[in-house]
Amino acid sequence: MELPVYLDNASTTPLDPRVADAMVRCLRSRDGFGNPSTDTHELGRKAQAQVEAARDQVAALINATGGEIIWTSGATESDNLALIGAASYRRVRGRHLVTSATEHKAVLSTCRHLEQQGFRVTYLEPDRNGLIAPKAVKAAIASDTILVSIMHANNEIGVVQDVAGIGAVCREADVLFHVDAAQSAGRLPLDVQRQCIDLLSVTAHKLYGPKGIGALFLNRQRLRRIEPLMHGGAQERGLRPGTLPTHQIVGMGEAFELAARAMDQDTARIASLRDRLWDGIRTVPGVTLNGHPQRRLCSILCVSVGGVEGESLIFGLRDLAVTSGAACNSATDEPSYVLRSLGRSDQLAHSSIRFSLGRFTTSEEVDFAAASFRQAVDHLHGMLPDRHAIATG
Amino acid sequence: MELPVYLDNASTTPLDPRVADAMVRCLRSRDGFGNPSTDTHELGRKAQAQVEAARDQVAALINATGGEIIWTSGATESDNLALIGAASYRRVRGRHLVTSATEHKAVLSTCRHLEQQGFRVTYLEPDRNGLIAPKAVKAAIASDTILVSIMHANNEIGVVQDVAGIGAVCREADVLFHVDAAQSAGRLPLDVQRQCIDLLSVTAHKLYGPKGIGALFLNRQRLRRIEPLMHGGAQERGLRPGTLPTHQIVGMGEAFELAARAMDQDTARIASLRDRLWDGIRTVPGVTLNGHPQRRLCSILCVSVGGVEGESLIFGLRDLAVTSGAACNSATDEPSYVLRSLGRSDQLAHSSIRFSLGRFTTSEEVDFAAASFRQAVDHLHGMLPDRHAIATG
Amino acid sequence: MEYSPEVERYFREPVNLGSAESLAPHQIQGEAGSVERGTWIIIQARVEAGQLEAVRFLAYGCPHTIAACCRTTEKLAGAPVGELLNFAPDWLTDELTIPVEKAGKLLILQDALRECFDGWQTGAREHNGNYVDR
Amino acid sequence: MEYSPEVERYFREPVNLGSAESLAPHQIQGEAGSVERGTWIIIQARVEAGQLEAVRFLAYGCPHTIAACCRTTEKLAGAPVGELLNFAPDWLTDELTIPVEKAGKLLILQDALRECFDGWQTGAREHNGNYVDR
Ligand SMILES: Cc1ncc(COP(=O)(O)O)c(C=O)c1O
Ligand SMILES: Cc1ncc(COP(=O)(O)O)c(C=O)c1O
Repeated sequence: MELPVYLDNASTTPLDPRVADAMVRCLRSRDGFGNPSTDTHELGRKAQAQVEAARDQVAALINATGGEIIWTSGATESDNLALIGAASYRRVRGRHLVTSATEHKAVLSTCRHLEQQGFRVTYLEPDRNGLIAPKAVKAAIASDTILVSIMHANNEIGVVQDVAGIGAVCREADVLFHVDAAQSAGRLPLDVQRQCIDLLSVTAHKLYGPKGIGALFLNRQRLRRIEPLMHGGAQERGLRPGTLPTHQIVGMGEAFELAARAMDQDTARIASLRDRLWDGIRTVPGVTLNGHPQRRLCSILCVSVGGVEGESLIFGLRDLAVTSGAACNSATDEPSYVLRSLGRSDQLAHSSIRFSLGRFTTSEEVDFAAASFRQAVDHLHGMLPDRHAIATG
Repeated sequence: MELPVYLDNASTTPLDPRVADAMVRCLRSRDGFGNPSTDTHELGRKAQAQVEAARDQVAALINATGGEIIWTSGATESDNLALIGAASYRRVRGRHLVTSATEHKAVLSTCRHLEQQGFRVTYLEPDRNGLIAPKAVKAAIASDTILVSIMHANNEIGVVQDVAGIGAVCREADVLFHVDAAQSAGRLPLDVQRQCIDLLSVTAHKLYGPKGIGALFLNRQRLRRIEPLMHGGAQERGLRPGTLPTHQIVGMGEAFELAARAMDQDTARIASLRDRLWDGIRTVPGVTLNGHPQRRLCSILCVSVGGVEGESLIFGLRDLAVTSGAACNSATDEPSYVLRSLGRSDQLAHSSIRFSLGRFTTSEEVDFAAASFRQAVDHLHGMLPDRHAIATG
Repeated sequence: MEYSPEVERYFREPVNLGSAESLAPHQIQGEAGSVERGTWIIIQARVEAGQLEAVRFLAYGCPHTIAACCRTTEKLAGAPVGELLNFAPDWLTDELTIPVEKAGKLLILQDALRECFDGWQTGAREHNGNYVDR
Repeated sequence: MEYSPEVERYFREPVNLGSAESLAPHQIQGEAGSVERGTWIIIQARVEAGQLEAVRFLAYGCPHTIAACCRTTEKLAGAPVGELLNFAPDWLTDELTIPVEKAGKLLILQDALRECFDGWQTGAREHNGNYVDR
């Protein structure tokens, strides 16, 4: 077991060696380096063929077609392109958007930007388990609503939204529906048809693929086009200019195909490790689980601890690579807005630890993590001026 | 010698094997996969250290500091971020931009977009050799001009602009100066200080690095900030959100460092191959050189051929991987706007061939290319209804 | 752009390539298009007893145009001169796999063939029976 | 966040860790901060003959705060009780390499030390000489 134990898969995953192999093949071979947008020579066409094959691999995981996939640099860009692109394109129809207060910053900050551009945004507050009810979405839709953006699985607490339910509400109201599936793709079944999704953001590096490549699914039947974020060459049908990074795309395709094949097995194994971890720490004084106890991703376990200062907690967990509420917005030292919107106190938001497990996590690592956690919390509780603070924290 | 002979380095370059090695090391090692924006655990910090080292490598090539480098997904994004970001940020000061008619589409299309946003853009026409005189820039600068964007070396014809001269004009007028150096970085000396450059766009895949990673240099002394194109996490000081792709950045850093070391030797060798190629084809009936005969990049040789249809010419050159005017905008079948703005006829623009040489081009390949070219042109001239068309074409 | 093996073969080894003098005397000629239009075709034929004895072409054009000229001149050889008017772009499109965006170029070929026929008719009128026997 | 080896050592093995009862009797105590404020410190001391015979702390706080409590209590042990007022954040900042953004937390420690001294003074007045001999 190598230290630190990596339990930060929700931040980014290790590259699957099979993905690395596919990328390295592409990086090292003469057939890989041509410009995939060049169709006047063989080397361009060979690269293009790889790009198109990967498009189908990504599309397959979400029940879309290759022609509906736009390559981007990651989920941040996909989120921006979806929201700014669709809102700008549809602005004549209306200027209202609906989202939730627990979205990723790539959605929230983009919404703030759109507000400055004259759009109105409703930020739905989740219940204390982190859930947004489809009927809350329905109630928020106004006559000038053009887009709803709700994430599938939350990156901090792993809570899974009722995407199909919300999709049905949006479709009925004829409002576009964007889903940030950066965390859920490959971990939960996704079906853009059945779930009535019009735009969907994914990224490779959360699914054992490379960083710096993502995709936006665009339902061509429902939305002819969107405004591009960037301007330049004619790549991606004019929606996303710039030379396509073949090796990155090949890596993402491979990662998504592997995920499709392994999903059932992977998620069962990872969920059982997550439960084992929870069993190992749930009795620690002051520990509470964040987010809905059942409707959650297999891979994320987010807890808060009463009577423990966040920075000291994460420092005490130096042998674990985890994310903490204390470090979430380390620049501002502001505790997680996600936990705050579940009604957690600042202290509990600050002392939260997100364990996120992955394909390469072992039970030995999980046991080590539980022991480290117990020890770190005990150590800090031992210094506490008043033990009552553990419960009231 | 493998066919097709690759003479399309201005479109994209093969990956240098040393760059591939650096990337593969990063892709396969445990020290490479952490999220470089995570500083709460060692694996994040190790990735971060690699990112910062690469920042310095890129900065060194242009005489900047690491803190002035913003990672992007390529030169297209850099160009967009520079123009939209600076123009939006400075819009209170003025709404006029100056650029040239022979810029890359990433600049031109972005300027068109800015025009729709209420900016005014002057598109300077080059002389018939493709040059923009600094005094033409000076004359175009108005009291409300906020930004001048002129590329360093043109991607089609290789003409090199007097960047220092234009920089001096801009600095004197207190106007921001953006340079698209996608083609020139590593092929021509660049010094953002001496050349008075405020913003500079580069990309790795034109310099034997990976596709999908680029950078924008932002002169922090002259411009405190710019508006971001995308919204999300706090990466890149809030100017460019999204998880940083460590392996890509490592590849770009390595490519730029190698280029810095090899520049003099590489450019001399490549220039002599280019001259050898020109000597091999200049006597072919109807051949003319596009762009200034001296002020040109070592690596690009762009010619037009009278009395030859462009698509047939490129088809006749199937054993060469080159770019042709006929394929430039293959979607629209419109001949190159760059050659058109040098005053070339549609026919000559359409029958242009860009040979672009690189670090891995051999003299054997160059000789083969010259022979192929001669043969292809002869073949087509032999079918021509009237030989006079060769000269008048 | 995709090119079928037939197009590639004709491009590489064009058949019935002519020259301004190749078929004289007894030659008729039709010309259409121009360099500016991107396609420029000359069709030449020698007519004997109302038959196209030999058909040649010269062309400035894309590979599909060149292949179309080859195949058309092949097919016309030995046919009655009236066949110059029966040019069927669809047949060529199928036979050579020519993409739809090239349809305009085939129309130029059609014009050249028609002009060729017109030239024959004019010639036939002028010289009365010199080339014709219908 | 960067932590110096000193901070790391004190965090791992805190010295002078106290408890509500540890120094009774002859105990003075100062408290400052709160969980809500992110830092909460209790300083306890036993004073004999005007000397700080033993100094202990309890803390809810970041690693720098914990290390600062350790180092400060170490330094105060054996010192005249008046030293409680001579707390010098700069010295700690240097000695432990505490980043500037943590300055606010050191002020809470300073407050706790000051309250401790005040407690002694009050106690000294009330009990007149029970703990003091100045
Ligand atoms: C839910 C969610 N959306 C968007 C992103 C942004 O992804 P990327 O880093 O690929 O831009 C992340 C991860 O950082 C995420 O968890
Ligand atoms: C001059 C110039 N600018 C910008 C670009 C765009 O670069 P990228 O493909 O990295 O976005 C290119 C190349 O395509 C170029 O040659």
